[in-house]
Amino acid sequence: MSNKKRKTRGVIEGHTKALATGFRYLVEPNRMTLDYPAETIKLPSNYRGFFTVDDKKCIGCSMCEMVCPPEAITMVPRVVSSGGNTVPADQETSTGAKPAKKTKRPVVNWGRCIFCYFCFDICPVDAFISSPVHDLSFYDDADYRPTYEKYLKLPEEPYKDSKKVTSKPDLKRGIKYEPAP
Amino acid sequence: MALLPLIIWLIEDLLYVIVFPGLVVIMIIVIFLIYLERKIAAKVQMRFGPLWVSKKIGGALQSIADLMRFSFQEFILPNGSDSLAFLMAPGLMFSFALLPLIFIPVGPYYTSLFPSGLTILFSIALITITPIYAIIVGWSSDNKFSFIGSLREAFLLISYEIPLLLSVVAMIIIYKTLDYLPAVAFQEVHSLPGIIINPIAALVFIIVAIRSTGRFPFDITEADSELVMGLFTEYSALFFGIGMATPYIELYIMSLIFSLLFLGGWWPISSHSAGLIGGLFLPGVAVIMKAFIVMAILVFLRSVYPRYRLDQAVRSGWDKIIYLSIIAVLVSIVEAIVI
Amino acid sequence: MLINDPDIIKESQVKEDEKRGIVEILVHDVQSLKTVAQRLNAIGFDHCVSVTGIDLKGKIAVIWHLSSYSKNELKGKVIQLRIDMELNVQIDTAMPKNFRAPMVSVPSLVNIWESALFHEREAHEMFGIDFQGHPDLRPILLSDDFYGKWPMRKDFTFDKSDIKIE
Amino acid sequence: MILKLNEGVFNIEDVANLELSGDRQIELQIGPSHPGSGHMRIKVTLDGDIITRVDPDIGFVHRTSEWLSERREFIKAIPIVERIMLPDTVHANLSYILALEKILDIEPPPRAQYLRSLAAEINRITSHLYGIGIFGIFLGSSTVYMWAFGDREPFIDLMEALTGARITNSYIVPGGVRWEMPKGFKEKAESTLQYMEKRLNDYNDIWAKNPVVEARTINVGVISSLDAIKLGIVGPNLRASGVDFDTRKDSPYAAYSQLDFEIPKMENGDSYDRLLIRIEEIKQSMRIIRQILKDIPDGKIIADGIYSQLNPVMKKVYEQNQRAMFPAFFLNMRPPSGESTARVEAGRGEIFFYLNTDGNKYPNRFRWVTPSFRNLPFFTKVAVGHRLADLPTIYGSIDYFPPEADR
Repeated sequence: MSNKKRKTRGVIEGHTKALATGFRYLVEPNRMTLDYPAETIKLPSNYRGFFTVDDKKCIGCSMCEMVCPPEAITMVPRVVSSGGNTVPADQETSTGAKPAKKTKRPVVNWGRCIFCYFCFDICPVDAFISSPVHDLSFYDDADYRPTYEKYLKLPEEPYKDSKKVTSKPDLKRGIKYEPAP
Repeated sequence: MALLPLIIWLIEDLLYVIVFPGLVVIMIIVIFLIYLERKIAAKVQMRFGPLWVSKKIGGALQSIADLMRFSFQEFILPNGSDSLAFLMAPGLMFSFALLPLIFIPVGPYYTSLFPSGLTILFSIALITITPIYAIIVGWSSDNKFSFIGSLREAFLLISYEIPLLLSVVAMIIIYKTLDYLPAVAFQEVHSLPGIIINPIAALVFIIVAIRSTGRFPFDITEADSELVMGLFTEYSALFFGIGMATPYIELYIMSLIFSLLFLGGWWPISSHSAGLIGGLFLPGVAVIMKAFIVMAILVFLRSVYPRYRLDQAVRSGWDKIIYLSIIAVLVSIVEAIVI
Repeated sequence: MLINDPDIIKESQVKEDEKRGIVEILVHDVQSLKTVAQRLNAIGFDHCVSVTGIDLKGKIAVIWHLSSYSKNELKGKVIQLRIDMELNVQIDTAMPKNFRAPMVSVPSLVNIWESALFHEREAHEMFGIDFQGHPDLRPILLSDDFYGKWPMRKDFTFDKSDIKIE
Repeated sequence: MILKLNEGVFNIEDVANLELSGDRQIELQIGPSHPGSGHMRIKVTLDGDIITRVDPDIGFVHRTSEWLSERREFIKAIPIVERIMLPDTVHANLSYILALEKILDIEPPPRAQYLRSLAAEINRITSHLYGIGIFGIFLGSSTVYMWAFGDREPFIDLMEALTGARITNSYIVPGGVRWEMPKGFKEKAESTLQYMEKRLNDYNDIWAKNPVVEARTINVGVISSLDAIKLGIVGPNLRASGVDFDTRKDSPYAAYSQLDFEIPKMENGDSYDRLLIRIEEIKQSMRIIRQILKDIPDGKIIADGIYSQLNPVMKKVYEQNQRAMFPAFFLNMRPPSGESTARVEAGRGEIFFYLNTDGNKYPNRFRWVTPSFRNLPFFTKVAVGHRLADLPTIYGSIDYFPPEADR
């Protein structure tokens, strides 16, 4: 057992400094908490939140399905809306809609997705569209697996009427939240 | 009509015991103190603290919401527990924690109630009973963590009893009385609070107060990283709430005694003022304000200190605090002779 | 060459691949494993980084990864002490049915590297390597009902009905 | 028998003489649901207040990361290893990619190396702050817990700006990194570092030099350098015992061979030293981050071999958004058969990776050892002979993280 003497503060100095530091924080304005959900952060544009796919760009190559680590992406037959009617891809021609070249599209099971964005990076045509929406939950289990049409629409941001703030590094509080421009 | 004064006397004294500074005030103070403790800690820790219950007034109703929750929670009686002791102990602990209050005057009006002349002795004696019920709480739970917690309580109880008594004895030697009223009058006559007359005794008393109410850094019986919830591991519902409130009541009573013995009692209000307002209410407000400031300082320690180990606390009790308290007594003797 | 001790070279086959960070000492014979290990310890490989197995279909390769804290010239190196073992331990018929996958038996090196204690426990439950002389071969990461199934082997299958997908 | 009551620490020899049977002994099951255990069970046998035996029962959060990774494509192992070490994701990611790159024979360009070191050092700071916070709450100091977790936030914000995710970054891929440093990152990082420097003084006052903390930690959980070597302790815990070993210096990876930094070392090997060394390492990490921000070379963030495989759309994305996409090669990777090892100094210690491939789509053997698993002997060897209240001290001081140990 080592018993080397080391430099420690005296008991009185130690207690005084500890109490003084505590007291300083008690009187100083220093709060770093975000008053979520009354305030929400405007996230950087590269934030990895909920995402969707650009229907026009996608070529249906299934690379995203193959690379998806949690196997959240499944390829479904494409459904297009023509004249207000939603029809599966194989019925497109019969209803007079323009036939699509490729008939498969990715749909994400949000219950499994881990937001690694591997699908974004493997996509040969860069067809995925990101969004910073992240604080979302679903009402029941089926909602985690949207249909393709539902999936195409990006989920709406919750807490729309909350105050939007941006986080900035601050020398006093670490993070300071300022109203977003 | 000899009945009317009797009725007035009854009402006034019931008021005294039940409302002021009795149960009602204690309730309000404990509820507000818990809120204050959480808010102080939150401020030091750079966060909000309780907020979303009654957001407009800064979450001040949080403690009441907690009380409601405890009241309506399901109570669980563990299988192996000694059920009688398990059910009785928290209540007894709570009521014995309240008992010293009847011997603590918060104004000169008090003379008419208990002219015993031994109030300091009684109140200190009653304070030392509460931990025994705490030990029963831990023992009856049939849980190893509670059991260890009650053993720790017993160790600490023994090692801090003597310093508590000695620090009070030090003040008794100076005031030459066993009653609070002459003690306060003494401080008023000499216009010196006890904390200046004998600061060592005040220091010892405050350390013992921290210890016996389980404030940090002596939060040893409830050390949650070792003993889950300490004594109250098996408790739930209102019994748990009572158990949690007891240390705060103890803290309130210790702070009252501290402000009477060391902070000049109801100074600056004269001891000669009489009547319900002048003799009870205004002095009471002064005492309770002082006690509240003491309590606020003691709960602030939570945000500065971690906790000591059991053996360190026991050792410092027998090693340092007891010598400090003996020194305090010696200082008092010297002062008493000189003055 | 990192390993040039004649005793070790005699008992084993040394392969070095600087770029991939591999120095492999493939011991030919179980009998000489302890001698080689003791020589390595004497050279300065003072602690065990990992113990693992590789399923070679019918054979199990047992690998001890070793490194050094105390010798400056060895500090950045990891060597692997490897021995390929046939599945050789006969099954105790007294054991329940699902406990019957054959094991391999190698001497435990805990006496030489105390740091191998938990790693050998893990390799035992994952691969069914019976470390002779290990003081405590209870399962460590897996629950008791997995004991004897040696899940890290290639032929391990689990009952899919136990697992709820989606 | 009479135990020495001087320092609160007892010799192991004294404890060995205690009778280990009979009514004197009481067994405590600390965990798996206990405020002071984490996701594990610690079976503690007590004699009075003295611990006579500790049996850590781990595996409650074993997530079969090796098994899963051996049945998946190589690229899909990145999220798996990350999720094992949540406070330390970049290091887990980096160690796996280093092992994989050695087999694939890819060398990332210098800028990517620097970015890897940058992410790793930011991550080291968050990991140490996490450890300090947990140690704080184990000793009962809720302030340090809140402070440390609050101060992780600016650094996690930095990671968010760099990678788009707070914790599970998946930032490092074979051949480089996925995103370029965003605009304004340097200024943001610099003010965060200045804030942290200021805060470390307050940590000193309220935590490291607090007399109560000193009383609780000094000479508690002492492990000598010889014992630390024998038991194979890793990371800051090893260096607190006075053993001079850090993978960043002794077998450099990423950009560490070009960076100037020191490895803090302590002498006594007790809990207090393990507490101090983490604060010192935060200081060194901040020094490294400053250097990286100053010296970072220009160039590609992904190896030429990977870049040339990108299709024209991906190349355009790379030029416009500075985002390195994946060539199809990542998905269909069939590395040549062989084996490789990699070591990375994570926040809690050294991660060791052993990868064995046989030319197939999936790894043949995917073995990794996390630092917490190698710090397990602290429970069985060091905690014995201390008081029950010292168990959280030792647990907190070694920064043990059960999900990481269980893999």
